Amino acid sequence: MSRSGELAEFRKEVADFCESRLPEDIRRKVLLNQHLEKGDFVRWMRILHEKGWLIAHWPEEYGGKDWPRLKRWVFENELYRLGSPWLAPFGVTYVGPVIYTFGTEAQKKRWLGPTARHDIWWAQGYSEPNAGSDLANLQTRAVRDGDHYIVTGHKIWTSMAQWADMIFALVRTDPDAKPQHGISFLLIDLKSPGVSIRPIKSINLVEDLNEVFFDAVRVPADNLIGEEGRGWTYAKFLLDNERLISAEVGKAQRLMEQLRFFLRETSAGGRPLIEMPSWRSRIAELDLRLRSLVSLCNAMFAELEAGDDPGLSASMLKIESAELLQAISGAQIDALSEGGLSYQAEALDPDSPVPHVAPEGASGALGEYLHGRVYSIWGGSSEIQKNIIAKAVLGL
Amino acid sequence: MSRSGELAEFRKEVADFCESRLPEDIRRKVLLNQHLEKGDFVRWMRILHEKGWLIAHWPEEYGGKDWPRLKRWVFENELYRLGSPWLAPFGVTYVGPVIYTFGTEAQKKRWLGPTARHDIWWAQGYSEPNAGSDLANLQTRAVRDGDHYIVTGHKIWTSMAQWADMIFALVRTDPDAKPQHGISFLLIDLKSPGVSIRPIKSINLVEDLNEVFFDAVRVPADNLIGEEGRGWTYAKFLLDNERLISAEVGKAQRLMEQLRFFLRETSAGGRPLIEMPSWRSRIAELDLRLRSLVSLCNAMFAELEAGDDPGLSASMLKIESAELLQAISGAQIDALSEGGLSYQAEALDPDSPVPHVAPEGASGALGEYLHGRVYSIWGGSSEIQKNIIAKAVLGL
Amino acid sequence: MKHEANLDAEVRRLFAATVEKLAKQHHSIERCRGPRFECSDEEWSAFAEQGVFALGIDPEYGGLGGGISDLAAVMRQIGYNLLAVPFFENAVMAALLVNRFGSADLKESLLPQIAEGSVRMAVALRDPGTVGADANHRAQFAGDTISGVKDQVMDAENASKFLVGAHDVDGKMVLGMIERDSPGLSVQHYRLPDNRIASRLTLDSVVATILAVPDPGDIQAILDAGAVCLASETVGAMAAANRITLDYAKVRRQFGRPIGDFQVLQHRMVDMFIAERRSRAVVDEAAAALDNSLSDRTMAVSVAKAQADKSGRFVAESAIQIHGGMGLTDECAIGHYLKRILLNGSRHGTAAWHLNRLSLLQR
Amino acid sequence: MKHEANLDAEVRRLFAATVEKLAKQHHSIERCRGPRFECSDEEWSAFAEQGVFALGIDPEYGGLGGGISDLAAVMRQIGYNLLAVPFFENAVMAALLVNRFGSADLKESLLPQIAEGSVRMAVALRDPGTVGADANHRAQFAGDTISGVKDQVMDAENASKFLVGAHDVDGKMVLGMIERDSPGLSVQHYRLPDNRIASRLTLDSVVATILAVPDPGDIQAILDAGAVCLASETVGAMAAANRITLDYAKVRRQFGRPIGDFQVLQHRMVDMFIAERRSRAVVDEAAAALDNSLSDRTMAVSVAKAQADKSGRFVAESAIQIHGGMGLTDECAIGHYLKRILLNGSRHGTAAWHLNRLSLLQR
Repeated sequence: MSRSGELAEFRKEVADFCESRLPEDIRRKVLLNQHLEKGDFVRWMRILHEKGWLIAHWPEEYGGKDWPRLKRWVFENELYRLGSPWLAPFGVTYVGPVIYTFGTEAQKKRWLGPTARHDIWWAQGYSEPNAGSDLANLQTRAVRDGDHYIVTGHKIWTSMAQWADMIFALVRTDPDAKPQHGISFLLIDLKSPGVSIRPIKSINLVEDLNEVFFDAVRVPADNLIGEEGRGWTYAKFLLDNERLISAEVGKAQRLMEQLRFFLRETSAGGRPLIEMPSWRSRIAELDLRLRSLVSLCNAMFAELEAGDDPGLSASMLKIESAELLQAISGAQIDALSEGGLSYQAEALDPDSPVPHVAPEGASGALGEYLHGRVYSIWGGSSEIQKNIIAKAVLGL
Repeated sequence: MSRSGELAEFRKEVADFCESRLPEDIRRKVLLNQHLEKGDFVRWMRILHEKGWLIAHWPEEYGGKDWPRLKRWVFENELYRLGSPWLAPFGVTYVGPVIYTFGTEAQKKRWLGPTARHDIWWAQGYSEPNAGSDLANLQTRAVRDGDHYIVTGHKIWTSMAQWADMIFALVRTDPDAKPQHGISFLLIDLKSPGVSIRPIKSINLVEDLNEVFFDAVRVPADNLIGEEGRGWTYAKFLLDNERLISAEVGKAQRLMEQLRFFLRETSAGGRPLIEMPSWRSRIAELDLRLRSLVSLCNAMFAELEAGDDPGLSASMLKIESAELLQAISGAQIDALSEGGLSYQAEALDPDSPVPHVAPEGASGALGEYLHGRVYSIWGGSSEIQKNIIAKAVLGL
Repeated sequence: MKHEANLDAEVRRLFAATVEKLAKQHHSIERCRGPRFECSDEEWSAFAEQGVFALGIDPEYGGLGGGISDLAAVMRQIGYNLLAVPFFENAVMAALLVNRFGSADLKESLLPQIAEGSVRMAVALRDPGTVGADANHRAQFAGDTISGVKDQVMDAENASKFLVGAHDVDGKMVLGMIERDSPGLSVQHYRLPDNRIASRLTLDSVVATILAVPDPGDIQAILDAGAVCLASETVGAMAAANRITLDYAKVRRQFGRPIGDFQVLQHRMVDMFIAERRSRAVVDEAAAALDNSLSDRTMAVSVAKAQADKSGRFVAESAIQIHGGMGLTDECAIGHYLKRILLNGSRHGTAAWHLNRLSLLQR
Repeated sequence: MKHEANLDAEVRRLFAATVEKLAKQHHSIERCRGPRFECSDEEWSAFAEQGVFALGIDPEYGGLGGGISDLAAVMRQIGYNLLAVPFFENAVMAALLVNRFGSADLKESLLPQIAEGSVRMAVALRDPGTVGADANHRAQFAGDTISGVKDQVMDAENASKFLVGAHDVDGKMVLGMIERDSPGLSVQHYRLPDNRIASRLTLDSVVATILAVPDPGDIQAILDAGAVCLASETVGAMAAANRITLDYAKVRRQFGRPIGDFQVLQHRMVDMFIAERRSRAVVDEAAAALDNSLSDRTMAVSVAKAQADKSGRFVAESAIQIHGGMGLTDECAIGHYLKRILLNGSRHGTAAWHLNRLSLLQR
């Protein structure tokens, strides 16, 4: 069978599984852009793990199936298209591969199992108040003290830290080295004394981002991954993975379907918006961009399998996917505005609820639009990605 | 009468004059985007001069009517909307004001009359091969020799130099001064020995741009405007005027009308394009931009009358107007492409002409589109204009 | 409009300074953050005492005089400072409607109260599921009563009177004035995305004082004036977003220098600045066109609203991008400006609605 | 399509190298500058000798085999090097049409000639005033003759046979093959904006050999294959424009440094690079979809053509902007790339035509 045939068959298998096994309550929350609880994420990830898919992209020796990146990408995006929650990547896609690639045998033994089973919820401790896209400026210090490090500092924008058990953090172990050297990669138990977590209220009113403070936290030196001072290398390895999975075309497809639904359900002058000329051509433009992005992803992942440096493809896909996701959710807001933006209405008197005039799912659309501003910011803003490409691909 | 009422009445007066006095052969060439001869320009400008309008923006003492910038702008743009040729600005808008502002009495006496009557066709000698937007890098030298300067150097992108009698040029008189100092403003007779002009064939196949070479050309020192070394100041004064008149909304209005005409005359699947949904919304978007630009121009020119620095308004209007003109002529190409781009067809056998299938005027549209790439380049590219605004307005 | 330039230049200057000062005093991002972002009694009184609600009302009714341009100037301050004061509901919409459609008696009794701020009114013109830009009201007027549903009524919690759009049995448009405590009126309050409170009115044979509307076009003209005022508020919000972003870009450092040093961000900020100037120009021109009853005023209104809504969105989204992670927090002002811009965009006709009207007017 | 992957990988690699070398040899901006930019006999022979015209033709007819993907790869080289060789008319369109609709006899006699380059054909499918993307031909077939007008026929000056699209009296589509010197045929040549020569054919009862077209959808499929090949040519032109621009940005200095140092130009070039990659991806995928007869191939074709045309325009216009004044001269290569991209955009369906088809297929 041809490769695209195989992938089509696999896609179908994923869809069938999703159809039969994704819990309906979870799927509904996702499709309506509602807020998910920790339990929702974990429940679904454990179902996927049972099926052997959650860490199928890991090497066989660590319990995976050696899936190539393309297959993992197809897998995730097929799920997202159909209403699966985001597969929290912190453990299975970020730190897991760092551990099996750079960790000691003892570290692999200790961490990989619980990470694969999602018994540990990991958080990612990279950004700091003065080191966002510019990680070289990290200030969090880790000072060796016998067989421990004493960690002091302040991380910010830490996603889901409120649910996390462990954090993998970049810390400065050598203040005298050049900025990008002297950084190490450390696993820290968030229940350690001296750790405190403060939630940040987001523009969409959820509190999934956090500040994490370390006040002389003692961390066993065994929790250092790889060599001291090489944290930058491991972080870059991980960031490439982060940017690659950020090409969320599955989600874009889902939002596009939802946009069409909103346009069918919203009328102006007695006619559904989807029949309006301006909307028809806007939809066609968005559809063109979406289909082009899918093709670009297919091409990029094929090149990666041929051994290309993932960093550049990752930057390109991250830029493009952020722009598209924002364009689609911006179009949703425009569609719903025709109904008055009252869809986000929150009744003040629970005994007298406001009958919604907007289509189902509309109440989550604004949240998704506002949250979606983050796509072009996190993991290195689109501007940073373009700097990377200019330097590495164009030689400028 | 309110000011906008006065302007509306003036606009009508201009339109009536244009209707009755603009020679039909010239109007037709303009409306069809055909190439104009020197005689076409001069004939029309002399008619306008007779009417007292060509230099009405000059002070009364030099034969003008002291028109404020806004009125001059309304005047030109009303003309352009109705098919007037470009009013070659080199004499009446560029060098004329420099002469009456910075020149000696003798210079005013000598040059202003023939410039006003358009007896002299002026060219502008600013750009050089290595000094385009970056005039500080000028290499053309003028060395004082008794009561003459000896000029040696090479100017490029000199519009209509093939028709010009005189050139006003920036030349370096002091090679040791800082780059922006040491530059002077000199009037040079193009019939002087040592001057040679080489036309540059443009992307649209016309030869209106030129290189001008100066090989030890002797120029009377009386032709120096103002002080030696202050040419930069005079040039900036002039560039502000150049950028201001580049807000060619009249032309944009004319091209927009022509676009509507093409859309009515071109069919796809048996229906005029103008009825197609995608075209209707594209036209509305362009129309919005055009009307907004007109309002922005009105506001900017009003601020100028209140004494604001023209440089910044000029930069803003130049950026916006370039973008809009290019968007409209790009839309024309899209409209005509539906008819096959055969509109530019040039019959090889004059005895067997190709019957045109495209609407009238289509044959000039590609030329205008190609030529129109220049709007965002000449007189300082859009990028340079944004640098200027970032620095001067935003303080960055 | 009856309001052309009947405000003395010096009065105008002084008044603008007063409004600017007041607006600045009541600006508070903390209050924007909720849970209920409303205009308090003190705030209302402060504006009333300075005569702000008297703007636009004829001196013969105790007003200050002034036109749409003057009202739009106040709206700009409201947008710049993100206030909740219901100036739009009272000084703009209620005053214009009563002045245009009220009987001589009603004008004489009500306009002075609006002018001095002794009555607080709300306006219920919008039917559920519409963009609030046209005059096709579905509520029914029969006998002396109105029945129907009206949506997204602002400041309804505090208002004592409502102006409601309806049609009589002959399909003729009317305006009904109803009292807050009338039998048959039920009001459901809800929180908008920007924490302001809006309400849905359900009217079941509510007794109303009727203001006759001879021609639906007259209502349309006032909806248009409202559209320009909202666009002006958006221009104010844009100006604030630009100022805040520029200030941030000058102090926030990355890679060892202020982010404002990076050419790409500089050019983006220039685009934002031009977007603001462009919107200001079209809004000012539309207000002047209304004040001077120019023949192309409808087109000018649609240009203004479409341009301001689109530019506002571009400016606010760009401002967040330049702020980075910080821009995505509830603590940061930018998000609140974005939300106000979005809501203004959904009132009195969206950009799409106005673009469509523009293309119909063109034909 | 009958062409799926019947080309050995090693042959493909060698062939690509040959084509690349040939294309490079014949690249000349001087020739693009006119006055008549045509494929000379020597150029034709050079390509024929290397077997380039045999690509895509079944080995049983003397061809090399290969599919649309292989043809598209050659088109890419043609676009990159701006060649005038009528590969598209012969190896793509004529070969596909004859192979699909020709009788066994015709295939046996004609395909080997096309493969070895001993016949030079032109294709006349386009009616005046159409976008050349659909199969509704207005020329009429009656008796053994065709009457009508065909426009923008490329390389008609040099071709000895034409394939003409027409309908018979029952409204059934046919293809007619006519000879260059047939009575009743008049040909008017004209220069296109890029200095290539196209022609209008006027047929007055011209005797034709008829190739039956059982279903108009079959013609559409071949027009689609042509669209993908033209899109591929545009991708090649984009790649060249990007390379030339990047080289220029590294050497051209302003304000004391290479213009490629300016972040705004860097980001613009990144956008251009991504536009190229994106277009390459959709074109390759569309070619593969045709070769593998995938069910969504029509959609893939429209995505490819629309995306390549739009991106091509963006890339070429940006390339001129970065070149500054130099980019506006006839001497500079960029303008010639822009013109080729524009012309490709107007053939076999414009971006607008394909976007519209996309939205109809969606329903």
